[in-house]
Amino acid sequence: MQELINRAKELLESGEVARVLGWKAGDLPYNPEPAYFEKAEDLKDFVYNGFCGANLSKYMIEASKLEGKTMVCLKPCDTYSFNQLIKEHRVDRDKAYIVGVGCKGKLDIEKAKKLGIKGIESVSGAEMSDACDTLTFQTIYGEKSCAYADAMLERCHVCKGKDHMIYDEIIGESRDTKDAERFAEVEMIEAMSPAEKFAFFQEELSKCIRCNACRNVCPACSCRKCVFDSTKFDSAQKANVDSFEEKMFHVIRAFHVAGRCTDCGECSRVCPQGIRLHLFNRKYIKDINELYGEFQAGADAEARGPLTNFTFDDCEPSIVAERG
Amino acid sequence: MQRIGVFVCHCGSNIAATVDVKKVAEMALLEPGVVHAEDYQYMCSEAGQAKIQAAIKEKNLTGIVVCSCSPRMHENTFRSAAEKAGLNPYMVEIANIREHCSWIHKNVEEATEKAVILARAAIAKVNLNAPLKPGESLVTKRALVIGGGIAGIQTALDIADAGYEVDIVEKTPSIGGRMSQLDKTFPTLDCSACILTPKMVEAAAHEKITIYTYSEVEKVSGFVGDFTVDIRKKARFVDAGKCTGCGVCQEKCPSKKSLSEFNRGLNTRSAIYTPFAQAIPNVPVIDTEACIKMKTGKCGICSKVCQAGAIDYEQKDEILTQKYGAIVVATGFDTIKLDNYDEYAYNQSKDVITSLELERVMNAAGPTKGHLERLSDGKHPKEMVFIQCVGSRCSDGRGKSYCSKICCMYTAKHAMLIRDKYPDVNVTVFYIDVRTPGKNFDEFYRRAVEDYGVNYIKGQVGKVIPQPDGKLLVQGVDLLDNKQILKEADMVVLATAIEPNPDVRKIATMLTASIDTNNFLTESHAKLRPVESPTAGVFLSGVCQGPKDIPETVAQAGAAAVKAIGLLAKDKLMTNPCTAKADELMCNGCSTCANVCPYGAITYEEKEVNDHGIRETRRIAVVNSALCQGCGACTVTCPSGAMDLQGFSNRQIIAEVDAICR
Amino acid sequence: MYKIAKENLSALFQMIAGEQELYLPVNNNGQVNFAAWTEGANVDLDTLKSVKSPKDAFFPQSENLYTVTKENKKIKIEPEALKDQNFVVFGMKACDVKGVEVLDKVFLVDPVDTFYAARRAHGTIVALACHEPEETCFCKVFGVDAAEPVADVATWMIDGELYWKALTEKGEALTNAVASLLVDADEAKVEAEKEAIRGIVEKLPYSDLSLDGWNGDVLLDKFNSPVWEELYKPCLACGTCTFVCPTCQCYDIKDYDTGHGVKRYRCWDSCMYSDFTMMAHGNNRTSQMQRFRQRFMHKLVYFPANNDGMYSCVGCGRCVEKCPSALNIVKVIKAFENQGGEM
Amino acid sequence: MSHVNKASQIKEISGVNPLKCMKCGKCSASCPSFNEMDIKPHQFVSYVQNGDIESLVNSKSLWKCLSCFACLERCPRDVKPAKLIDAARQLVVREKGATYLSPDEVPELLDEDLPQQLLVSAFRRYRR
Amino acid sequence: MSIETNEFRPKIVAFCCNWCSYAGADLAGSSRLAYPADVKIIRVPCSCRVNPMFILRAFEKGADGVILCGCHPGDCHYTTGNYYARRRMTLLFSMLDYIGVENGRTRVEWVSAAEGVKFSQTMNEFVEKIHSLGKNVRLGDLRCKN
Repeated sequence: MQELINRAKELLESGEVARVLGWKAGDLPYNPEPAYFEKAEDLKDFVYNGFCGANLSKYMIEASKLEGKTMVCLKPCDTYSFNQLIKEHRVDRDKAYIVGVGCKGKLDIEKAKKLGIKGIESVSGAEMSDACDTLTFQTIYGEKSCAYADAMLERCHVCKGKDHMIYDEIIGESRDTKDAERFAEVEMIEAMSPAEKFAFFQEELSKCIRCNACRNVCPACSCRKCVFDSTKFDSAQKANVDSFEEKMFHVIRAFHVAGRCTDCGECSRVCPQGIRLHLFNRKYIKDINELYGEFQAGADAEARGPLTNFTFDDCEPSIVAERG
Repeated sequence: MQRIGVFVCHCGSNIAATVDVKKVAEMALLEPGVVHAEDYQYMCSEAGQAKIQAAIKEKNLTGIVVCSCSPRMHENTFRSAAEKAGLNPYMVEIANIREHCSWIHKNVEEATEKAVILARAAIAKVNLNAPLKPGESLVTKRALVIGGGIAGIQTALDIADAGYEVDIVEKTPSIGGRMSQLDKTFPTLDCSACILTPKMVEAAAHEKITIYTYSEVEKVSGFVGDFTVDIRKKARFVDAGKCTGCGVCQEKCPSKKSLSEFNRGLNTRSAIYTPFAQAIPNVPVIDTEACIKMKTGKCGICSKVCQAGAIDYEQKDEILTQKYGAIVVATGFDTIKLDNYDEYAYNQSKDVITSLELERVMNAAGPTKGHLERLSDGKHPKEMVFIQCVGSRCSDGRGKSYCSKICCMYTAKHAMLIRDKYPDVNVTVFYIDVRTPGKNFDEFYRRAVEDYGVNYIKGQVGKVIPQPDGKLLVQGVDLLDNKQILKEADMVVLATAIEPNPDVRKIATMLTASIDTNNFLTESHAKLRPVESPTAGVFLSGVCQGPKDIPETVAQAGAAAVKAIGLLAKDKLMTNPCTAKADELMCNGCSTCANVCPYGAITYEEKEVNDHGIRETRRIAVVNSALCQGCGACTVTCPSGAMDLQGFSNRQIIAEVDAICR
Repeated sequence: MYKIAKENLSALFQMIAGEQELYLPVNNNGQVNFAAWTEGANVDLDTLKSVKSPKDAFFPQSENLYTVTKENKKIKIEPEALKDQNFVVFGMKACDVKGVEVLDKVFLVDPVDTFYAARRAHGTIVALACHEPEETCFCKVFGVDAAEPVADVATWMIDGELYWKALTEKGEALTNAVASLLVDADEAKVEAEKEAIRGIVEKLPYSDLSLDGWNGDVLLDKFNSPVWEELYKPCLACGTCTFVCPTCQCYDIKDYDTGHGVKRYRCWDSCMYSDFTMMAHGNNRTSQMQRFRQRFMHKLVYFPANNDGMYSCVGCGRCVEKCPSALNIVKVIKAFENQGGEM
Repeated sequence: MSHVNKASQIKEISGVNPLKCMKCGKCSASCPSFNEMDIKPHQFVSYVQNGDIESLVNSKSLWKCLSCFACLERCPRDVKPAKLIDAARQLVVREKGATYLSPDEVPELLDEDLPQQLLVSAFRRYRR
Repeated sequence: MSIETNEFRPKIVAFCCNWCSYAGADLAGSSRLAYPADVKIIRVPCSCRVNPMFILRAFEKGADGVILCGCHPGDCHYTTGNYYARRRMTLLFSMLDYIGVENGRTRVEWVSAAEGVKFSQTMNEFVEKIHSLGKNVRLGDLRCKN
């Protein structure tokens, strides 16, 4: 982390960048927030640890409009999003100085809390310099600990890899965290009967409160005006109703980001109701891989997306019924 | 709020017999925005239109719905009627209660209920219609003819004679096409070259016609009145400006083993060649695959012998970009490959030939200098068998399902010519049907039978078996005598099915012109618009549209020319106003829409916007409404719905959906 | 003071639900939210905070107001029926109860919101003291005593027994209705529990949060502060904080066309949304900073100014837990604390 | 009545639509047993079309067809007369009570004149 | 033959492209090739104009089946529209299947202007399929159901 701060200082002081986009220590040990640092002395609050899960690439949409370059800290998975945003002309590559930061897996405090850890006063074991094997919590109810991996975000268990797809320089080490199959959950659902599938998603989606956190955090959902907020489509809908509306919202959202979603996992990270929203996106990724060839959105900034492309001998929609 | 009038047509009894039209009008009147509803015998009649116009004026209607036949039939009728009454023509919607309702349902109650719903959907849509104004685009006064056969030449001559510039693009080194390969033509038996060559010369000499031979259309963009076409002029390696056409190079060329395309591979030609003596232009090309100089770097004899210094081994392909107002496709045909017809032994015996090969054999400039002889041993044949319908009328997947149309007549011609020139040769024709509709056609066929003693046998040939002695054993059937026939023949001629030039698929794709399952270009209407492609500004000439003989081809070529002239005579065209349009406050500038636009109609601009007080410069999609054809691919790819299609907007379609599902 | 053994609670719920609707914390797919009790529901009284506050019970996220139907060309309006059945909300925490008090200030003053008023009139609140408050709690700052909720009935969960004390007439009525399941209890254990809870509250990291500087005539100072420009930046403009908040009361009114009538409904709105208070001419607040500022100015300045100093934050800490960008009202209060001198 | 039924049975068994025939005669032209037959291959089609199954069933042709399938291969209209003959044979077999021969019974029934190919084809066609 | 009121009358929306399938439907009409009146056609310029939202909207508002008809691949009037539609619909249908919607409720069929018979057959088959699936309960909005 110190190396990162030193480099940020250097860049700010040399005037090479006008600001640094990173994370600022929070008021609790586990809630750092995305923040801009414009002065070297502000960097005293800069943190980068296991709790810095936020994908900062979407913030670069706004930062691209500002005067001067922004040094942005991107984790390996964030760089996919950044590439995708370049492709869609939403960020300006020339306005970004990308520091690829190492990643040893990011944490989900809710998971720790689900393990019965509450009243947290401090946490150790989540710094980048740590081995990141065990987390130790000092709580008002005594010292608790858990394995680092047990508190890791779902997305880190199925990590796409720790290589940065785009960067100006890389600072910090990474550690492989993949220990599960990316499509295992999707396959499990695919194997269900229609009634089971329906019940599964009905239960999952009935929790939705339509807060739009998933949409607003999503780097692919970068529309100025979402179709669900727009009067232009007669589709605006604010109410959370447990019948069709939510399916419409989540199905269409998944469809709109199909072929563009990098599977960064932010939607699932931020959902206040813990809905496994990645199940939608990953279904599309799996379908696209199977039907139209392997495709990883954001692996580069040029490749044509699968939904703006076709081949003459693509499968027919009836394949859905045929493959059961 | 709109003031909508609903007009329900009886279409005589076509609609009224199954749909309670009064009820439809009555129910329509209850829909939001509807202030007037009436029904009438024939809405499309003068009187019906007058009723619509009167209602528009009296009730100040802002939109109308006509419940009638398909909009493909009378949408334009009702639009112009509305326009004459002062209503924007795009405020008219049609509810199709005939083709989609009265004609397919028997139960009156059911059909009426459906008609009411269809009317309701149209009313819901028209409530959201906005007046649209067609744009204008200028017409480039130049036509492109693709293909330099008789169809292309005739079309070009007719257009040029009307005073417009025409370019002919021909793939091979010379214009002339299939007709130049023919020996004589039916039903008059005049020499093909004698009637074609003057046309070729006329085209070449015409001041309004430019001919690009050995050239291909590479890329087409734009739209009716304003196409932009890239033409690839393949390198000839001979400077056409310098070449005198003396022919010495061809004589001296040491590489003479290439099969002659013009003679259907029956003999050979030199590496530097003109396809035939009367070629236009009379400028040879070098076949790079055969040229020793090209392959090894050594030789260069042609260059040495050319007194004009016209040989240029360094010549490169050139791309020429030209604008056109109209494009005529005249890509012609070829005979099908016979690989699927082993039973006729075409690939086994040199003496089984196609009719087109026979044309070359019979031609004085052909491989046998016009002598009828077996290609295997040069012997004069005594028995000749003609087999009809080889690959035509086949629905088994091996050949073509259609009748190739010309075979009956040319076979009669061949039979007659052979009997005339070589009375010692017996000619037998195995046929399924003899089809001779056409002026003097049946008489021609009867002459072959009656005057020339050609032996016509009703029945097909099952098998041709080459014999060790070089003869061909033909096993056929005489259905009238109910006898199987075994006949020894010296030559067998196959009336091979014709198919559209295989390149036409590529060209059709470039032109966005549709093509049928047999690769024939589709006409806009089988009866009423037979020479126009559904793609505006693209016309069809000759066999690319369907099998034809020469007189028919020439007639269609003229018709296509007239259609093209009609287009070129206009200075401006009205463009379809149902085009895509981006809402600049919602557009993300993400370029996704441009990726799917088949017309390149979407570009991006950095534009200053005022988004509810926020002023900023944004990258925004801009649709060129002259290029946009209104398919709507972009509207679906746009996640925010910033891109919408006028006339078929998101809200309009959703309103229809809602109205139907209500 | 009564008590009931934890294992008898399901009998208690069954008995209450036999008479009236019962809402209580239910674990559905790992998330605890207030929901109607049903046989076999996975009731969870151990989780401190439900994801959404229980304000839904009185102010549902969306509710129909009236239905418009068309008869030929005439329009018929049918108002939605008001709540006329009694119901019980069980297990609300002290902060959530205080949240209802905040909502009362909005909906029960003239003009009275009849939908809300009907629900309040028919609802009985059974509150549960917080056995183990967590680090995100700061109810104390807003004068809420986690140890002693002020509701129709207050309850404490101590060593496998639920202690029960009716505080109002409604509470008494409910107590009488379920008396057969309750046994008498002495208050000593409850007092000890209260002390223990208060002891924990003192130790919580936010316990020293101060609202100094938010009292008095600070409106313009706060409104014009440059602090907002920095504070709002991580905000994603989602509605999480407002939708989990027990006091956020803004709603939007919309129409839904069912195909056979238009339902006019209201649903929670969020000041974080770009179309918040959208009017025909456009929007008053054009930037996210302004919308962000609105939320906290409303909670900490505008609301108290109109309601005798009552803040419309109850310190439940849900926003602290749920904000995707780790923003929250505590950070806002602290930011002004730090910047106090520079203003 | 019964002949109509038989015709439709033959159509059903063979999967052949005789209306597709354009009477080109290529089947008869291809048939190696043409001269042995009283009803010629192209005539099978019209017999079925006209419903005259009785004549077909009683014809010599029925047992002269080698099932070489040349007509089936070469028919340009996918009518496949061999399938009609096949179907007619099945009809006869079925009427006889659908008793299939076991392979062991075949040798004693063999007829000197029976073309070898017919046997091979029949085995190919009727094995179970 | 009166319509029984308690009989299941499915609501079926058919989106037809203007150039091929709508004309195919016209041909079915002029050839008097019947199919059930439950099918209502919406004309769109091209199959690629059909937004998945239209299809979900139809289901939301009570449709029991939605079918999309366009030109055969390779024959699109706009050259490529149906290729995009094909991918979009494949993915949409796959998602609907994934969330437990019976996959016979949606269908894509390529119908040319000459295929009146196919249009009619397709609609007959589709209506039959919807009959076998019964009423759409999984995708409709509860508010639309009284």
